[in-house]
Amino acid sequence: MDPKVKVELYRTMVLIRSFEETILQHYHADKSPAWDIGAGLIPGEMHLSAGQEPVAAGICANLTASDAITATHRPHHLAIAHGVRMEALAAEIFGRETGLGKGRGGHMHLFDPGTHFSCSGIIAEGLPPALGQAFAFQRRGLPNVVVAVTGEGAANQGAFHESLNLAALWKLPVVFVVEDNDWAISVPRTASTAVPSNAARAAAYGIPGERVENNDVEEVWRVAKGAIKRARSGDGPTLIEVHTVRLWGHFEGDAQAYRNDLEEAKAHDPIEVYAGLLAREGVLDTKGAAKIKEECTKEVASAIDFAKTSPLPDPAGALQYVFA
Amino acid sequence: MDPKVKVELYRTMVLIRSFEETILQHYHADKSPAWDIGAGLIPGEMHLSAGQEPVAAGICANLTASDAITATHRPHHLAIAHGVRMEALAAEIFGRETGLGKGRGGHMHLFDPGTHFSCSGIIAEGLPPALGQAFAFQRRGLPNVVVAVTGEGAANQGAFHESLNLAALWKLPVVFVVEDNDWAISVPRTASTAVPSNAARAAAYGIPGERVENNDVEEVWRVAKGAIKRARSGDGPTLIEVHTVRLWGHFEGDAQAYRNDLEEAKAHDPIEVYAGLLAREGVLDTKGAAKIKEECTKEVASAIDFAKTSPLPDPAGALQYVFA
Amino acid sequence: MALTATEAGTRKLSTAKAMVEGIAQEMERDPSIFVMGEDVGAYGGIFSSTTGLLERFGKDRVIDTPISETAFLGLATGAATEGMRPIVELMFVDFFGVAMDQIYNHMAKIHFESGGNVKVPLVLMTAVGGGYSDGAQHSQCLWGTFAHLPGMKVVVPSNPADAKGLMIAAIRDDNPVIYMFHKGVMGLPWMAKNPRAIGTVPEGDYQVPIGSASVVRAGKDVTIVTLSLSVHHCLDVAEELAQEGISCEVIDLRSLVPLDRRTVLESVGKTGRMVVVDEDYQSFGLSGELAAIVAETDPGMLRRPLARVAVPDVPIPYSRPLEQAVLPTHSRIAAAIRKTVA
Amino acid sequence: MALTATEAGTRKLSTAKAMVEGIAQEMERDPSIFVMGEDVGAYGGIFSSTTGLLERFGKDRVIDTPISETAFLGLATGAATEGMRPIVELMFVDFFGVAMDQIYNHMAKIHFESGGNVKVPLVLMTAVGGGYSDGAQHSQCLWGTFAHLPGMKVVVPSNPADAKGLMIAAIRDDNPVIYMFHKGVMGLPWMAKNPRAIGTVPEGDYQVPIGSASVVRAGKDVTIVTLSLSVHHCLDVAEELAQEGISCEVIDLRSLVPLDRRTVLESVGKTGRMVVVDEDYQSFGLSGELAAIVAETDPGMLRRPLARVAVPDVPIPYSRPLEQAVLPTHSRIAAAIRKTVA
Ligand SMILES: Cc1ncc(C[n+]2csc(CCOP(=O)(O)OP(=O)(O)O)c2C)c(N)n1
Ligand SMILES: Cc1ncc(C[n+]2csc(CCOP(=O)(O)OP(=O)(O)O)c2C)c(N)n1
Ligand SMILES: [Mg+2]
Ligand SMILES: [Mg+2]
Repeated sequence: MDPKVKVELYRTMVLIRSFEETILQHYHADKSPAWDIGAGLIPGEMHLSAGQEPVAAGICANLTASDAITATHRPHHLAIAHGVRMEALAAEIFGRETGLGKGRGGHMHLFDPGTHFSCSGIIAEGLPPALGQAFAFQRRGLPNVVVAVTGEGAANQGAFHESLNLAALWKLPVVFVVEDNDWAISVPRTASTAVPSNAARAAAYGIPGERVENNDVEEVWRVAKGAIKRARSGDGPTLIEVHTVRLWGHFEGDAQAYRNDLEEAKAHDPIEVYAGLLAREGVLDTKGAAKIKEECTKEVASAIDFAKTSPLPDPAGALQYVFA
Repeated sequence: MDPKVKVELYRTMVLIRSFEETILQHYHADKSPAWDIGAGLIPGEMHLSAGQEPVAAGICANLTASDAITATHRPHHLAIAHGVRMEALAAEIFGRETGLGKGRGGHMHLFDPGTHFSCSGIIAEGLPPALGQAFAFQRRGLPNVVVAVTGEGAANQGAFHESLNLAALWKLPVVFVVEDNDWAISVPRTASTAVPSNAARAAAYGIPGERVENNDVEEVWRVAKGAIKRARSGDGPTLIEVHTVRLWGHFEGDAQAYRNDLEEAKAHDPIEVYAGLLAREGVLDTKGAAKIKEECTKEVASAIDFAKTSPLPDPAGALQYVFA
Repeated sequence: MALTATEAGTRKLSTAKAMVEGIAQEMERDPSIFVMGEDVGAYGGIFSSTTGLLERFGKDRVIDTPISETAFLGLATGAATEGMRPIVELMFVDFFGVAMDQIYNHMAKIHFESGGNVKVPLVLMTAVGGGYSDGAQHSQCLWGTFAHLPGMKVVVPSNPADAKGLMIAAIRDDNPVIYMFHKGVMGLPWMAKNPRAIGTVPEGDYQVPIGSASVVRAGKDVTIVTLSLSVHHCLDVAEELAQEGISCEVIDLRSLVPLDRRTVLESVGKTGRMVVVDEDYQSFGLSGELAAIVAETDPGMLRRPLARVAVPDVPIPYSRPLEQAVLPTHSRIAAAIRKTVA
Repeated sequence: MALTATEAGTRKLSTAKAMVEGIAQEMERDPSIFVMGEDVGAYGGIFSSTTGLLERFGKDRVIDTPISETAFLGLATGAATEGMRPIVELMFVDFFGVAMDQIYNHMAKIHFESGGNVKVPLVLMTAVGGGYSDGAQHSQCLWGTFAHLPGMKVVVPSNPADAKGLMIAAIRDDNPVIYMFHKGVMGLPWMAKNPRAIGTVPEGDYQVPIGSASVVRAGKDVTIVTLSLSVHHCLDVAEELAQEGISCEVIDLRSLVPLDRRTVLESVGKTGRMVVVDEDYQSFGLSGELAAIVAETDPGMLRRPLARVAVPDVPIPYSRPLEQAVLPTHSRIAAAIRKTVA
């Protein structure tokens, strides 16, 4: 594998983590002493993706801005890796008029036509619109593909089944990706899913299914590359499950009392693991890693700064955009 | 296989066909000259099951009235085979106060608490309530099972997936049966389903999947027997697909212009096929078969007579039964 | 292939054929339009809403789907966000519940959530209504449900000319539009036909503006506000009551979202009496909204109590005498009007 | 395990704890009751509607589900038809669309379709409401949607004592009951708390009858009809306006189906003025139904135009200034009342 790609994968993961750490900090900064979810510069639910960076980095390295990606309620890592403008992303999270949705959407409802990025707060229900993007690409003879991401909890929702069947039937250029972080809020995978691997579910649609173990960013990259190529060449969808990890709470404020795997999870921070590997391989030394971290921190800081200094929407416009 | 069982399977199929032929006749009798779906003694949509008798006969021979069965918009064969009182069934179809639902339900909404029979006009949406019946049986330590039936078209609805996963996960005593009659109204199976056999979808839930070919009533009986035993012993659900045939239109009035397999279908009338087999095997001769036919015709005639002579509901009671 | 049949200037079509004609003309004009749904291809739509389109436009543009409403309604949304203009059919509105999240949390909200950056131009057409003993899961109107939830326009034609004009308007609208056609106005050969289900339809390309009601009969004693199949019942009753000297003004709303408040208020301002005839469930629906519009404008406008002729909050029963008892039939409408003008 | 905490006679509980107490007391009494939903077990319900139940009743009766609302809501229906009494949670009402067919075509209709032969005794509890920037898919009330469709009772408590009494009544009811609790009245430690989210709750077993509204403040100038969290805003506003000499009567509906028409009509008959405060979407909803009830009884009852303070038919925006602009806030309510009594 090209060392440049490796470094890029690493950089993307670090950029995501920098962003999420900064959001985390701002999110909690002004909610105390009586912690109030609706208070502060960033109110509302906040689902951060720390630990799941390998999925975003590995997949999106194979995409261009003409390809589409659909994410879930936990969308930042995919948005960043896919190249959604970080200023507009941050501004949306801060509820500003300069945000992706002019503050109307919020962090679970990010739409960027420029990069065909979208997400939805409803479990598995982002998949059907993703089919439509793929349909449009297919009917127009475009070589673009759609990556449609859900969690392992979502793979038990009806929309998952309907979407896979339809995509397989019509050979739509879609790659389905299941982020298996072992948990759906407090419900462990074993209490939600009758099979140990969602890759097995590909058999129900006659498409290839693959499972990537160990949150391995390079393996994600490799498997995604194959699946995206397959989709691009008109051979239809693939189902990929990645065993990843949720390092933080389901949403911020989640005390995770139900969880006994936290210590272990922390020990498997994929960014540290990958940094170690790249160092051992001689691809990236500590200095190089530090430089990347610094660059990312800067990029994030400037995006957050943009967001914080952008105006809040004027309440007089509250009724706008219901209809085109 | 016990010849008595064979004769019983045959008798059940003949009884169903007699019933359906009689309904067919009454349904069309008073809709002309300007055919009007809302006119006549039996108004509304009418989905008859001619050709699919082997499914009903083969499964229900393994059930008792303490077991539950859930059918679709095409429910008569299963109701009859499961032992729903034919008078009350016919009366409901004729919209009478003596019907299963006092005329409120109609032919797609048949509920018989005595035999735990139910059905629904919404594709695949009869399955989730079936899970609940199974759940109640399981939690109460009863040995009863639920058979949940859908069409092959329905197997692409989200409810199908959710129900199989949940039943497999909780080892509910359910047997899922897909009646593959090749058509969902005018849409052939190949245009709806990404895999050639729904039995393959069992893999997505880690449960056994079996497909019965050739509309073979004895094979249905055998496979259902195994699956029901498995469910009764607490080993969880099985998915069975039966390749059957729809001899008549999707509903009455359907001209079936879209269909090119009608001649072939007619040549495979399962009742004639089975009569031939039983004759060759020496289990049932022409005279025996004729006697069965006669008995069935009588039973049906008396049920229809009951229905036709029962009172229509009093319009004054139209607002009853919204709430208990 | 005769999608249209011209008869010396005053060409008459059934509502179904008028809808199809509108769709076909638009498909000719705009290659980004496609039609999708269950049995819209070879079958031509269970209620003939797509008859002949497959033969004319081929299977790339007239597409049968699996019974996966969530998947294919969502697909329509996604295709629309990429610039296509889908016309997607939900066979009976009663099935909305298997796909309501796609309809209501996605189709209807994406434009808003994106701050206007993503448009969702599509038509969701669906059959509504009862009266032919199809039971509780196949006979509902449910327009009140859709009108309550913001983000989609809701149109409900009652006759062939409006059906075509509203279809063209819906297709050209940059928003998701629910187009609800009553089976009883389609002019189907296999269902009791309302005589007005066949009517004169202009050949060319024209729009009936979404959000504009139509005063289908002028009168001075009482305002009947209605829509869809009930328009015809109301016109029949109005004709009958004219003999008794009661002058009814009948308003066909044609759209629920946007709702043409002005036409309603002007009429009620004039007659001082309002009867709402609505085949949807009575409570928390259309009749309430109309009452509120009057009450928030000027409660004194109504000189007699409001009368509502709707389905009295009961699932639609199968058996004919029961179903007829709960539907807004001629006799219930007439009785309500007589009482209101008494 | 302290599900309840007694404090010298006037024991106070949060709404969440009162709900849980009602459920727990009923579960003790009736072994056929079980609780099911996403995160109702170890987590105790995302909005604390089931806290402590797993520890007390074990995992056979307090059951976490996969994210398969259609499957598990339908399961509840089927279990109820076999004589069990499920309490099933839909985490946010906003998710109704993934399972509306189970709710509305099955849960709500089976009793009717069976001619009364099959009962479906269950409680579907669900969190509603916004005000904390959760966006368009997690902030809705949608009670109008459920009240429009026949076959289910709809209860909407606003305070701890009612929450417990309505929960017990809902559990004992032989019909499916939707129990809609606003996140803002639960008394959650992590959300802005309304002071009345904690209140005195009787220890024992009592019911608040479903279908009976409560006059939570008597007054003579204007009738404020409201429910859920808005009750508290209205009481605050009423208190403030009392200083200006405006006497408000505040009605907490508590149930939408059945709707307590009598209490509303008596009050409006007395005050001649009605302001409806409703956190659901404005059109085709509660405010309309209330207007219709008045108009069909006696339109002359209203001496001033109806005022509606509801969400103005727009998806709930994320950003705080926008969300606050569309919710029925103190200032909007006060302005509407002032205008109505002016
Ligand atoms: C239809 C629906 N049901 C429930 C929820 C509430 N919910 C939000 S996230 C979540 C868990 C999702 O788990 P998973 O799919 O594994 O994704 P993860 O959060 O682990 O990334 C749930 C239940 C929802 N948003 N939509
Ligand atoms: C959710 C839903 N979508 C569509 C329909 C309309 N519909 C009724 S029967 C049917 C075809 C069913 O096909 P299949 O499941 O194969 O059963 P079959 O009719 O062949 O017995 C359709 C599309 C429905 N009843 N429910
Ligand atoms: Mg997960
Ligand atoms: Mg079929």
